[in-house]
Amino acid sequence: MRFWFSVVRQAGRNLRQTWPSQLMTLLTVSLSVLIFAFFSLVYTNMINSSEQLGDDLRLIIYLEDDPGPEMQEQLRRKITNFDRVEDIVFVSKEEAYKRFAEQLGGHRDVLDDIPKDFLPASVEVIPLKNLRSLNQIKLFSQYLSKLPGTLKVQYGQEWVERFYYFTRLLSIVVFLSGSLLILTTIFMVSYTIRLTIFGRQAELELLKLVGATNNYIRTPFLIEGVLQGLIGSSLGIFSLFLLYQWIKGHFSGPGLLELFSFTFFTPEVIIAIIFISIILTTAGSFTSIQKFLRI
Amino acid sequence: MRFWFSVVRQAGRNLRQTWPSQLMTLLTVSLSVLIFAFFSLVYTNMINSSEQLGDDLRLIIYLEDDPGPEMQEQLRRKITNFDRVEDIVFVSKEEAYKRFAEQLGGHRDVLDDIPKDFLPASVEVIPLKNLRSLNQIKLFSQYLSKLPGTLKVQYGQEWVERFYYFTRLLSIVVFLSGSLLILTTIFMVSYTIRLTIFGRQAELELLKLVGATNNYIRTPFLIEGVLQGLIGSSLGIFSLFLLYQWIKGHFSGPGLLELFSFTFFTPEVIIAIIFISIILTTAGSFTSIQKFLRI
Amino acid sequence: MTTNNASVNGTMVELIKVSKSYPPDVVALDNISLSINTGELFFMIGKSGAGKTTLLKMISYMEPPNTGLIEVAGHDLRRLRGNKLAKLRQRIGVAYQDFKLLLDRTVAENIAISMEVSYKQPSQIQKRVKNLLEQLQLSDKYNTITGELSRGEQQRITLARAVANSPTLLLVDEPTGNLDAETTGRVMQLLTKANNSGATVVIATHDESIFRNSKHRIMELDRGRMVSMKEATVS
Amino acid sequence: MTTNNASVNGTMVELIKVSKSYPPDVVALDNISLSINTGELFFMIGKSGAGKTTLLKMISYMEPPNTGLIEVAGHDLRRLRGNKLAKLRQRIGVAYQDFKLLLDRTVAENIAISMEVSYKQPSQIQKRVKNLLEQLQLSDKYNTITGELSRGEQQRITLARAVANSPTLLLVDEPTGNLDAETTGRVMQLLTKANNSGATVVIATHDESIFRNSKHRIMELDRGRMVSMKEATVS
Ligand SMILES: Nc1ncnc2c1ncn2[C@@H]1O[C@H](COP(=O)(O)OP(=O)(O)OP(=O)(O)O)[C@@H](O)[C@H]1O
Ligand SMILES: Nc1ncnc2c1ncn2[C@@H]1O[C@H](COP(=O)(O)OP(=O)(O)OP(=O)(O)O)[C@@H](O)[C@H]1O
Ligand SMILES: [Mg+2]
Ligand SMILES: [Mg+2]
Repeated sequence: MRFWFSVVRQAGRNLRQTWPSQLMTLLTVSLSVLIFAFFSLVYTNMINSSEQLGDDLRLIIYLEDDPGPEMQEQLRRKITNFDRVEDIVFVSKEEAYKRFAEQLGGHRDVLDDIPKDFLPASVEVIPLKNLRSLNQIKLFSQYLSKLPGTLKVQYGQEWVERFYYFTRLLSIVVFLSGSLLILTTIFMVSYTIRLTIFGRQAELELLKLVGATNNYIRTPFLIEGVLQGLIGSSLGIFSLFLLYQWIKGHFSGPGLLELFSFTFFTPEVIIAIIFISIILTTAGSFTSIQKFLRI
Repeated sequence: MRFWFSVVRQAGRNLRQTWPSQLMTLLTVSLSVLIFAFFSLVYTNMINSSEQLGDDLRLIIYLEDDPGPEMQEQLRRKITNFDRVEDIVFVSKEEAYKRFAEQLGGHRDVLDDIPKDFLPASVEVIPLKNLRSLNQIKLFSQYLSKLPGTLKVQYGQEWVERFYYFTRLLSIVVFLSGSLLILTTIFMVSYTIRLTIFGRQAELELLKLVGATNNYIRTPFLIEGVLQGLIGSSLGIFSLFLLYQWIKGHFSGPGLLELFSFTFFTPEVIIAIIFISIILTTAGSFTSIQKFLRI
Repeated sequence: MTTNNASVNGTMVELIKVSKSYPPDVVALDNISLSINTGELFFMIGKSGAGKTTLLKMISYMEPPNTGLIEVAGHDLRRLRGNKLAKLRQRIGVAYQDFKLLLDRTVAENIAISMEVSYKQPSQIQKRVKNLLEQLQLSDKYNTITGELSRGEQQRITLARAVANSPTLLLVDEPTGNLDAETTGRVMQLLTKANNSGATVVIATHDESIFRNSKHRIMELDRGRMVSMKEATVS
Repeated sequence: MTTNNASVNGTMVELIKVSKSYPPDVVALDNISLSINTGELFFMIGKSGAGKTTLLKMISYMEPPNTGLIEVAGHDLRRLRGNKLAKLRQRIGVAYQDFKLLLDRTVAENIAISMEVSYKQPSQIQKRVKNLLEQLQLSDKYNTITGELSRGEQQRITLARAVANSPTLLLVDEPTGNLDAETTGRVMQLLTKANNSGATVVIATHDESIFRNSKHRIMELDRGRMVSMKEATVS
């Protein structure tokens, strides 16, 4: 009881007396959390978005003839043997003709004289919607082209290929920036905490000398660490939320946001981020102070 | 002469005596330059890439009839009146038919009985290759659809639209990350410099008191600032170069890199980055020290 | 009364063959054996650099000796760790030669610190601090930032902090170096008062005026060696 | 010889109605007028907190006075700026009461600093430093980190730094507070030597042993006021 009374008073006094450097640490934590959360937000949203962009990705296998039900079953089995897929759609010659006629719209009458089976039948394979590598898609198409009765395999336009390269490059970029930033964050937070405690070396030494127990010395710093983690990360996330609102407000309207369903963190994730921040800052304070508590 | 001798010796001694915090500042500068340069590299490469991705973007205006040369001239003028464009291509009915036949490939014989003018003539407008907003493209297509003799305006697939949204989102992301990082960089560098100088407050005060001139006190710090900017930014850029090489080595092979022509900074840009770093660190040192030189 | 025949539980400080040297070749203390009785007032003198401060550092366990045994209040310092060491230190008051004041805190906070660590009541602390400042003629400096005081004023604050928690062992290093004769008198009064109320007091000094006519034991150090010991005179 | 009829170009320090107070209500100096002749050795005494250090701060222009005029070597300090002030300070050596040593540098570096700022030759600096350390019995501490010295040793280093650049005005604040009688004698020898070779020396002290039998002027301060001035006696 007396211990906690002393310790809380001590922590309060410390805050009052060293608020400039405390503020600096707080700012550092906020900024770090902001940057870090920003990147994970972008990353998760990007993965979602690229899934949506990849909707169109499908491998089209042109067949020599309309496959009978037995043949369809056989093809289906061979395809799923190679890889799990989202869906397999069979398009008969007649359906292909219908689609083409629809595409021509007002000019469909020009097709009147053409036999309805002039377009080949096909199988459309829609792969699973995750960021699979292009190599795999190429392999897949090579495999499919060797199936019996296959005329030709086509997988979307060049667009798909390009888009996949682009997504992959982006993943690398986000991953690397993420790593760099985590590095920076850890570096900055530990550095500021160390400096803050270093600036109070004299005080810590004196406390040891007048007979303060380790807990008496340590606890106010740990309280500070907890507060800094809590307030700093909350501030960081709050700023990010404002930023997010700003983006939403600024770029709303049809298109962008409905296409990409840009979402904020769920409450669970927010709590996790705050919790991890608290653990990190407290651990930082703890290890920094621990050095002074020997003898 | 004597001045420079003293000052260089002083700077050398400072470096020897305060190397841990000097190293800290150096690391901070390196990391900041690394992050910053990384982002500008990604950004410039991304813009290039999206230009290449956007190659396919073209507005197609289907016309009621093949335009005569006069009509072509008129259309051309009306289009360029609205906005500067990269190119305008007229596709006559006959050319449209030829393209279609080529697309059908082995099945072209089915077209034999069809009149060669069953496909409409069109004008293809290729916009300038900068990251124009979707709104503008929509406006453009609205405008074009009101031109005389226009059947319908079509601009690529949904792909194009999606791609543009994506690119735009990316620009925002990169811009925001950039801003955040510049903020962090400035904050970190100035903070470390301030702390470094703060830790030598006693020394600076004493120098003033024993009658050192302002230049005598200041110059070693400025030399340090220059060295830190020079070495720090060089280190940062060098690390980035290693990273770049790693990416190149790791993701080489056909496709990714040849598609995006991922390039490093030109020597001019590198020199500019180093130069700006030097100016920033030196200015940081200068302003920090200036506070101590009053009285 | 000599130290040697004092009963064991009457001994506050016991040093046996204590040596301390610093790299590369500074011998600060050389084979010192000494015992100080509970309730004694003990002077330690010697030229500058003789080892007085080092000896006080050994007793308060700021640094361990290279060799030798040190017992304070019956505890072997080498075996004391953590909270037990802290508890012992709460009962030792030290006035450091370099003050070790927190220059950005107020005078009251500096003095209070030694009482706070043993969880004294805030009201009690305040009363004690006021009382001490009065005895040292510094009543008007209660709320002053310690760094703004004159050197002699700081020296008195250091002493006040050492005395505040009514320690059983009081180590005082050069308490009057920055003080005039009159203020020196007041400081000595305070120390004598603490001694009279039972505290063992060890004073390291070179100020002849405070030990010249004293009836207490005076040990002289020279280059780390004990060169003389003037025994106490019965008044 | 009194100060009043000294010729103007024989005056090193001239204070006219100087007052200094600190917020909220500390009057450190109250209407002090004083002139110190070139080549004089001048004592300043007074109780702790009387204002001695503050007066020395005024003369070395560490802080400006609230009111009053201060001239040093014929320069009005209020008008001195930048390099001119620096040049003047190079000719003033100050031994601070709180030392102001760079504790993480070696002894030699600390002493050299006052010579380096006026671009003395490294060889000359080294010679001078060695010589001074010898006079103060600290030859073996040349390369020691200053923070590791005993308090009295640090005090002597402070004095050595003040004297090193052969200043024309030497301000010494409590130079013997941490020193024994013998070492005090050596320090006074050094100061007298500087004085004999032409330097004006101002010593603020409470150590009676160094001014009791002196034939020099002694000014006494009390709570910021000049309360007495013992004129110099012709030997
Ligand atoms: N941390 C240290 N590292 C190296 N040498 C040290 C250290 N502390 C003290 N010394 C040396 O040990 C010797 C004794 O130092 P100590 O401080 O005990 O002297 P002292 O008797 O207190 O002197 P003073 O009267 O000047 O305070 C001195 O020569 C000093 O330089
Ligand atoms: N920066 C400051 N802010 C507030 N008060 C100050 C400041 N400096 C000095 N004082 C006060 O002015 C008075 C005179 O201080 P000064 O340091 O001149 O005393 P002194 O004669 O040197 O004393 P000592 O012998 O103790 O060194 C003291 O009461 C001190 O508390
Ligand atoms: Mg000592
Ligand atoms: Mg003083």
